[in-house]
Amino acid sequence: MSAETKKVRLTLPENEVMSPGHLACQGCGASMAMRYALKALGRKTILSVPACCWAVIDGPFPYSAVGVPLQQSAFEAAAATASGITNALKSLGKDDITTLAWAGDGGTFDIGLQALSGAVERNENMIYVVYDNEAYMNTGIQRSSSTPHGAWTTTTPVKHYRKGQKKNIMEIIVAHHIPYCATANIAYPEDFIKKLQKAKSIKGAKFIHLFAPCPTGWKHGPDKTVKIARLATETNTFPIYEVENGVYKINKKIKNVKPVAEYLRAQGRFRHLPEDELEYIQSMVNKSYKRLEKLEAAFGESA
Amino acid sequence: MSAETKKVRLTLPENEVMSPGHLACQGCGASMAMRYALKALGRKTILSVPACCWAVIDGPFPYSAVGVPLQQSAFEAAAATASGITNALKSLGKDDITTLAWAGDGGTFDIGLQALSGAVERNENMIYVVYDNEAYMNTGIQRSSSTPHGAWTTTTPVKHYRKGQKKNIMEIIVAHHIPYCATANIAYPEDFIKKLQKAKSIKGAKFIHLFAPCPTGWKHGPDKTVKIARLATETNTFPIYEVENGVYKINKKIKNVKPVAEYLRAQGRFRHLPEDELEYIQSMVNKSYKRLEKLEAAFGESA
Amino acid sequence: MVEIRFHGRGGQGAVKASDVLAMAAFLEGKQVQSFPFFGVERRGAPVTAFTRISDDQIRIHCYIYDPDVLVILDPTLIGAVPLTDGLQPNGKIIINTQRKPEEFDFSGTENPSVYTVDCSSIALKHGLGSEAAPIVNTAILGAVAKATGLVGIDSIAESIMEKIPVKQEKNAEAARESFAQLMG
Amino acid sequence: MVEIRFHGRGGQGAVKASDVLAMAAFLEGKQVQSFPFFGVERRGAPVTAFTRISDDQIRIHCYIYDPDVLVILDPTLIGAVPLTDGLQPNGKIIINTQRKPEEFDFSGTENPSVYTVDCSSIALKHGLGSEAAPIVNTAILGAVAKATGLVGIDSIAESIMEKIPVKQEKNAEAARESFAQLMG
Amino acid sequence: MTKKDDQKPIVFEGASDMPPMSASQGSMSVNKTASWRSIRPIIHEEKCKSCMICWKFCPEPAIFPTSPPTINYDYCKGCGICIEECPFDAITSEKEGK
Amino acid sequence: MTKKDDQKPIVFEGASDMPPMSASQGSMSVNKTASWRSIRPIIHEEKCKSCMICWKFCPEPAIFPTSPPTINYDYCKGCGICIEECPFDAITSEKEGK
Amino acid sequence: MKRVLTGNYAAAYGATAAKVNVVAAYPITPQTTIVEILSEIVANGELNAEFIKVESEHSALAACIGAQSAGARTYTATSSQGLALMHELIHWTARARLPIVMTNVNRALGPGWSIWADATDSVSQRDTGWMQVYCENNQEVYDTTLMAYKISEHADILLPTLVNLDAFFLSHTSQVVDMIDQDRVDAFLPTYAPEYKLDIDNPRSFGSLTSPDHYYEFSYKMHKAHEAAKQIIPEVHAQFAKEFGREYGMTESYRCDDAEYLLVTYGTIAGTTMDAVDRMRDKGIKAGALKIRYFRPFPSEEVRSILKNAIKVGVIDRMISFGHEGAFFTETKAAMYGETVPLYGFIAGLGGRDVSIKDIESMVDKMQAEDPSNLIWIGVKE
Amino acid sequence: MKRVLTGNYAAAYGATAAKVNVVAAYPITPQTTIVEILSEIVANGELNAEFIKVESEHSALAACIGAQSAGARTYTATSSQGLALMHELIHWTARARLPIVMTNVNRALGPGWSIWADATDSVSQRDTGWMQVYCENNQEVYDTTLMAYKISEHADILLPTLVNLDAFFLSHTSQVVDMIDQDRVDAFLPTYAPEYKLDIDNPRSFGSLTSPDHYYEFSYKMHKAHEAAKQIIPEVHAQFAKEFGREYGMTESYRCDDAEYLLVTYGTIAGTTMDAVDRMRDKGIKAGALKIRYFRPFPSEEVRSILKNAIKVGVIDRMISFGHEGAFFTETKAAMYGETVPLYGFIAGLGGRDVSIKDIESMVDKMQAEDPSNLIWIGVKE
Ligand SMILES: Cc1ncc(C[n+]2csc(CCOP(=O)(O)OP(=O)(O)O)c2C)c(N)n1
Ligand SMILES: Cc1ncc(C[n+]2csc(CCOP(=O)(O)OP(=O)(O)O)c2C)c(N)n1
Ligand code: SF4
Ligand code: SF4
Ligand code: SF4
Ligand code: SF4
Repeated sequence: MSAETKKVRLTLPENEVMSPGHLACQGCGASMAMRYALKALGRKTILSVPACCWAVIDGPFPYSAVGVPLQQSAFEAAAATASGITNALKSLGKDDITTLAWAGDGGTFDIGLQALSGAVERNENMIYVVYDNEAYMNTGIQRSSSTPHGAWTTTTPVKHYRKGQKKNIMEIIVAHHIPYCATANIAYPEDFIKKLQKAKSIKGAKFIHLFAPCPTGWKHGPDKTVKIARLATETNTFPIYEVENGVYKINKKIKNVKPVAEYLRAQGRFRHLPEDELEYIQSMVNKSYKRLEKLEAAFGESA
Repeated sequence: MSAETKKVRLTLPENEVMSPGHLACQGCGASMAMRYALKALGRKTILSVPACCWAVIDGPFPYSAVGVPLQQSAFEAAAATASGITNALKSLGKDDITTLAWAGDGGTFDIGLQALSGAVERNENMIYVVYDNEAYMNTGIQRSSSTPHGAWTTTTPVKHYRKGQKKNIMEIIVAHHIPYCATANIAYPEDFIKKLQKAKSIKGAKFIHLFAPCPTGWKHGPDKTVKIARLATETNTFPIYEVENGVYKINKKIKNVKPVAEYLRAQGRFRHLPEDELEYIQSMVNKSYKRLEKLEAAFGESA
Repeated sequence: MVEIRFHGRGGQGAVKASDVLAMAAFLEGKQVQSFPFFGVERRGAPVTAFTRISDDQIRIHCYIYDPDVLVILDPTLIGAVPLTDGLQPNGKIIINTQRKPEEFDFSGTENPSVYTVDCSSIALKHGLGSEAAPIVNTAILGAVAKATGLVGIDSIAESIMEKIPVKQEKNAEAARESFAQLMG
Repeated sequence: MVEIRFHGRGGQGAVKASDVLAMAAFLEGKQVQSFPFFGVERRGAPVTAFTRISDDQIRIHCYIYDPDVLVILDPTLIGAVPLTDGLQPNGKIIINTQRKPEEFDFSGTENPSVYTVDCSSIALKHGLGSEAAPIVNTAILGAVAKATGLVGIDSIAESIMEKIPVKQEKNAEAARESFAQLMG
Repeated sequence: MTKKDDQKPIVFEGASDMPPMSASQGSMSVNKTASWRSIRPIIHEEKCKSCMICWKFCPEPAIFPTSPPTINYDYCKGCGICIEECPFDAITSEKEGK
Repeated sequence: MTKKDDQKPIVFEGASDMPPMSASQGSMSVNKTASWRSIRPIIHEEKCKSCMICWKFCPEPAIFPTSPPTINYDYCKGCGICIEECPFDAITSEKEGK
Repeated sequence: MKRVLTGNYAAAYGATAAKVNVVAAYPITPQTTIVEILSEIVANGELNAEFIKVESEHSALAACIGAQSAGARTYTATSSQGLALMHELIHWTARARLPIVMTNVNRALGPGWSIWADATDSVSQRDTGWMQVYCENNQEVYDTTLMAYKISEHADILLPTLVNLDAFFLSHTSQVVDMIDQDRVDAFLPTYAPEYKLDIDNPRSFGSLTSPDHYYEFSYKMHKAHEAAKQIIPEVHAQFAKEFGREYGMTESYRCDDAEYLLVTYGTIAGTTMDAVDRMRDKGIKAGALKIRYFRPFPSEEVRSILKNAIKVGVIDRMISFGHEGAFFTETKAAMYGETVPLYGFIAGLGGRDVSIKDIESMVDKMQAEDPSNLIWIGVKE
Repeated sequence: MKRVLTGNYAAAYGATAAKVNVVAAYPITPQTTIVEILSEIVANGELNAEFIKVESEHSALAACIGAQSAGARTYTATSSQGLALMHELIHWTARARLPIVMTNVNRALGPGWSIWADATDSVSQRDTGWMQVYCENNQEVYDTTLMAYKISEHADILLPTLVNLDAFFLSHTSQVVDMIDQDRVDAFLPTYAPEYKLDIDNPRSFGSLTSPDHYYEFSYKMHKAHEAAKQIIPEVHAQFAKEFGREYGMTESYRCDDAEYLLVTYGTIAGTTMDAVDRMRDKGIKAGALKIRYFRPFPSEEVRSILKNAIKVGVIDRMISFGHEGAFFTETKAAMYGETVPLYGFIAGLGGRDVSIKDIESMVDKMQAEDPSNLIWIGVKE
């Protein structure tokens, strides 16, 4: 860094708690995600991370890429491990530390769902972030229940591509009636950080569903990560909203909604889809966005 | 049975697939439940039953009380075991047999939730019935996440009675967007049976949340089981509704809704509650019923 | 070491009786052990429970096969289950019944002493249980204390105060009454 | 049994090369074994892979410590990693480089035969990979066939047709060209 | 010879005549639950309207759907639901004599 | 001496100087990921408006928030996100010479 | 203070005396009363701990792992299916070197469902790296629970301990238990203050990807910790005996010195065996009993030195490793390799089948009459 | 037809040849390619099966249990953490007497995370009642998978089989595999037609509450089934050899007859050991190798008869039962009880540490120089 360069106004906190040198692939959405999360929450944070890409990204023994304590957990146990951490902190009288469970979609939608459901039902004082890259990436791109309709993965080969909508984890967790649930997208880090900071200020269980593309698994250029992430929201495929004490609020209402095809065609994993499938996916996106609007109408601030 | 007695018109199917001699307590709601279920589904049914009272009610080796094949499963594995059964039937070309997973609230809301979530996400062709007696009864009345606010159990002693609403399993499963979800109540067997028959006619995953009081655990007379069950619905504590392909329908709209206190005061497990708690519970019941009405308004047939 | 076996029916409180007796002996400085026959208890079905009392540490951990004392809470069990199996020669049998000791025939056992007491009536008199289901488990312990001399009636009463959650006084009185009434 | 060790960088396809060579030998009726060094592969990091070829069943299942043949896909590795460790006396070293065999100094190894071939150029010529990252793993196998005589170039070509999913012809041609060009 | 049918108690000699796994084939109807009962429901024909609500709700089931209904006292556990639910007070409770 | 700070590679003699469990204390910044790069992003000062969007989105992070931003080529993996996201086309891509 | 307690209550009071910070447990017969009484104890404020009422045993142990890593002393209890469900995390706990103490009520595994005593559940965890103790009576349950914390937390050990008690035969059996005054417990077992924990001031990542270069040595260190435990356990036993007057060993011999027929066993059967030994001695048979308390680390040297002079030795297992033989028998044979004493393997009491004094006498009968055999099933109906 | 396949593909093609009806599996490194290729095989219609893409390994085995009970032949595959997560159901499968076949890729357990070879995962299942085989090469993986169905489904056995292969050393290593024509497979392995299954025409309840009166005898029957397996396995091996020309045993001896230094081991290390034996023989050392294929049922008699004439025997374990020693070593010692051959226990290759010919030679060096020892860690950095 040359001395003469001058500082500028930034839209994100400047502190970097995550260090470079980590093992994420080029253009990894999940690595951006952790950078933002630690900016938002700072060093008084303890991480609980199950098996997932991040279990590797953090680095091999004896190194780590996050400047905070991190507990690796069994694949299915992120939320339960975090429950233990947060209760220990409570029992030991340490009330200024944030417990952050950080898991992939596989560890959240599938094998870790029960521990998560139990933890939020007990309203454990923690933030749970699922970084959603829509498949098991750490083991080489196998289908998860977050894999969207139409996608190729190694266990849903082109001839048998994934049929059916991805599990709606937000609705599932919202159904637990916890203090705070939100979606976020690495393309909008300011929003993500604001939500984390809000979550930090609330006692009890907080859940954030974060959209984080994976260039390797989605088969797009590593430079396109942010662009594709943004397209997911601009096409209403992944709407940005929050549910605070049961009150719905769509945080980003897209004015000129783009066709889903634009999002799909940018990725190799959807390459094999015929036109009528694209139409079908468009209709499903419309339908579920409508559903969300209805929920906001029924349970929004003005309802 | 004396020869001169004559047959009468019955509101339930006459066939009895469940035999007497089973090991349920006097006045057990869950035993009534199975009787109805097998009336509805008949002998071409295979049961998957995890650890729960029914694992014992069926009887010790070498006896059984149900006239259909039954597979006991590990506590957490009812839905996964049933997935195996239904796929085996498919693979072996047996398409006229119903797979019925039958579990308690503990085995459904808690330890079996993940297997259930996975099975319905895969849209396995089965009916899953949770008979909800709001605690772990088989092991002697410990709290489950279905235990309602205010209730005593052996792990929520009177001094630390259960705080917080019971997990809303219906909303959670509805969030999986499966073909058919419904609530039912042993006090209304005709409705329960109709729903099972409807479920049987639908391909894919079907879920029924059945209210089934437990005199031993709820501390009421065994003769009061049906009465208390009925009160749960008459007070809107346990509304009867269904969600078919996302369309909400409240099947029983109570005209003269009774005060919740009437329901609570009939049971020993709520005896310790002070008046203001009763009021709080009433307000929560009102609130969640209102929520349901809004859902019906937003996602009902006429919406 | 003295070994006592209780026989009753599910719901009569045989297991509690074995516990209260053990506690009473403990209060007198004895080593004790009490435990039920481990089954899935069902109302009405025969139930067995056990108490061991000893001056020394009790190491054994199996069921009692050769008891010194039999306590029968429900006379309808006689004949229905092999109650007296293994009873030691000169063993004691204490029965809740209106009948007299002489009316019982325990041939096949070696020289037993039989004691009877109408605990059902005593229990009802003290408001313990209902006509259909009198609660006799505390009452009979008075008789056991008297017949065996293993523990004093005051210890039984004290143990009842510790172990029985409701109607403690009534239960203790019932025990004292059966202590007084014992026939044998 | 002949043991061959491949050295490359993540992304260059050293593992695939070891597989294709094994397959080629199999097509000639040999027993074979091929496997990577088992790590968390990262782009750009050094990668090792192994092939064993034998007339008899191959039982051994450890890494190759004393190879008969070394195949070096990336000349920048020379000096950076201890490539020649364990190379057998009179072993063969095949290098993808524009340089001549004489230009390399493998003192410390006993009498190696060094062969070089410019696979990067060959690959580019056949449209395999980009300037920055030519795909050289198939091209170099022609050279390996020639230098070692372990397998025929036709078997290499046939194996490429089986194992390489895209641009099969081009890859086969590249192999043939390096077979022709090998210096050493 | 399956659990669909009532049958006699099943007694095994030992391992040799047992199935390989815990596979229950007998009917629980061998288990007469009459002994659980401390009250006995009695249907009074004169009051009974044969509405069959008692039959509908008996958890065992221990009521036959005849007109009027018949109680199978081999199995009735005396829960009292039929008594409670009969809309015509046609069933009364008696203490069991035992 | 914790993972908060850059540090030298950690080398153990053997079991005796290792911690009892896999407890990582060093910083991954020992791991220079420059070698992963096949393209090199170059910031052109004249075009740069110091909007800091490149800094914001760099996943490593390998960009310092100076004005104009500075790229840390020890760590830049060459993903190209900064190039793609710069609204002013102020970053171009160069082939890595290696 | 002496009280008459069931084995389950003795366990719960042991954990209470250890002032655990976090409890996470899930009910299962016959462990249930541990969870219930602990709920009461916490509700009453007698123990100042967080009780996490988890949704499964898997989460129970995961929560303990999280809590212990964060510096809390934790406790959990389970049985049978619950223990089995934890298996992945049982391995995890040990490899994470977390000194968690868990009570396991030995119960048979299904199917068919069985709630009765059987040691298959815990013996199946023998390869996980936990220390394992088998208790004979309720006093031992209480004392062992306390000592387990001290031993597990020792800086040279840092390994979890599984304290086992037989279903019903201890869990639901009342016996006199002498409970230690809290101040004396506190002196014996100081506050938990681990060197390695989740600490924002000294942040570490725990459980990172570990290459073959390090994994092997971590395994070696765990092995060394078990070796160290073999030294430290007797020290803690000695300190406990000095403070509180009750003596324990990794094994306990009963009339072994001159014994000709020596029976090796564990859990409640050990108590019954000692009574049987007395009876046989009365009849002139020189019997003796060796109770194995610590199954991990396995006290091979101790076992060998005690058994080697017997004329015949029988090992009674309340489990069987199917396709082989009883596990304690196997390991006893392994410990005795090179000796020539005939060894007999007895299987008894599986699934709650009662093991009586007569059953034990029948074993010595068989040892007198027959050649050594690996598998003699006591009381089986064939 | 001969093909060059990885061990994982060999396993998947073995299951395909067995025409399984239902597959339920969950991905985990290094098993993943089994799941992937089976997805392809099913998608392509080469195998007419339902593939249940479950949400966890626990549900994978639960689904197999359900499917197998309903009369389907089923298959699953896993590794390490996944196997551990199944533990409760591993017990369950065996006690339910369901002849499920599972492939396990032997991988180390975390923490720290390790994806490399280590047999702790499967050896930890030794008390569950499953049969266990350890494979040395890919042909063996394929053949063993096929034979496992035949053996498991035998009416006198009805026990599940775990087929193990070492992470990467087999799972990701390509070798020549001779695949059998489908019609010949079908003749060897007929359609699955179990007597006990979920059947609406003969309804049974499976897994009912089982009192001590019956549980003990069910356990005994399982034990007897393992005994029967020891007879039937060699028969199936013989039939396989007759049909397809490849010979297998429960153990396999290599140059054991006149061997003075005998090394006992399993998995890929066995192959390397045989090459090391040749090398040592060339140097004039009379070495031999005994490969144990079947760990359950454990072929005690066979092991004993082969080893008893050696001068010294070493057992190489790629796992350690912490607080004790290597499991194969323990069980070998137990099998050898009464013999006097000095026995050495070697630990090697944990967490993927490579085991080379030199490592193996170093063991014989140690055996020549030292007294017997239970635990010699090969190549540990202390
Ligand atoms: C019990 C268990 N099963 C399987 C695995 C293997 N495994 C590790 S990470 C992973 C996939 C993780 O997927 P996801 O949670 O979506 O995170 P991502 O890798 O995509 O970041 C799998 C299957 C494991 N570690 N433990
Ligand atoms: C893994 C496991 N944990 C715990 C148990 C013990 N257990 C058996 S049934 C049961 C409670 C069942 O509760 P629920 O599902 O509500 O059914 P209910 O007994 O109320 O009918 C418990 C805790 C078990 N069998 N397996
Ligand atoms: S409920 Fe009453 S009126 Fe109706 S059939 Fe039964 S006894 Fe008769
Ligand atoms: S009392 Fe209960 S069990 Fe008896 S007939 Fe009536 S409803 Fe049935
Ligand atoms: S994004 Fe472009 S304009 Fe903005 S700071 Fe970076 S280089 Fe400059
Ligand atoms: S290319 Fe990628 S890694 Fe390099 S500076 Fe740009 S954003 Fe960062």
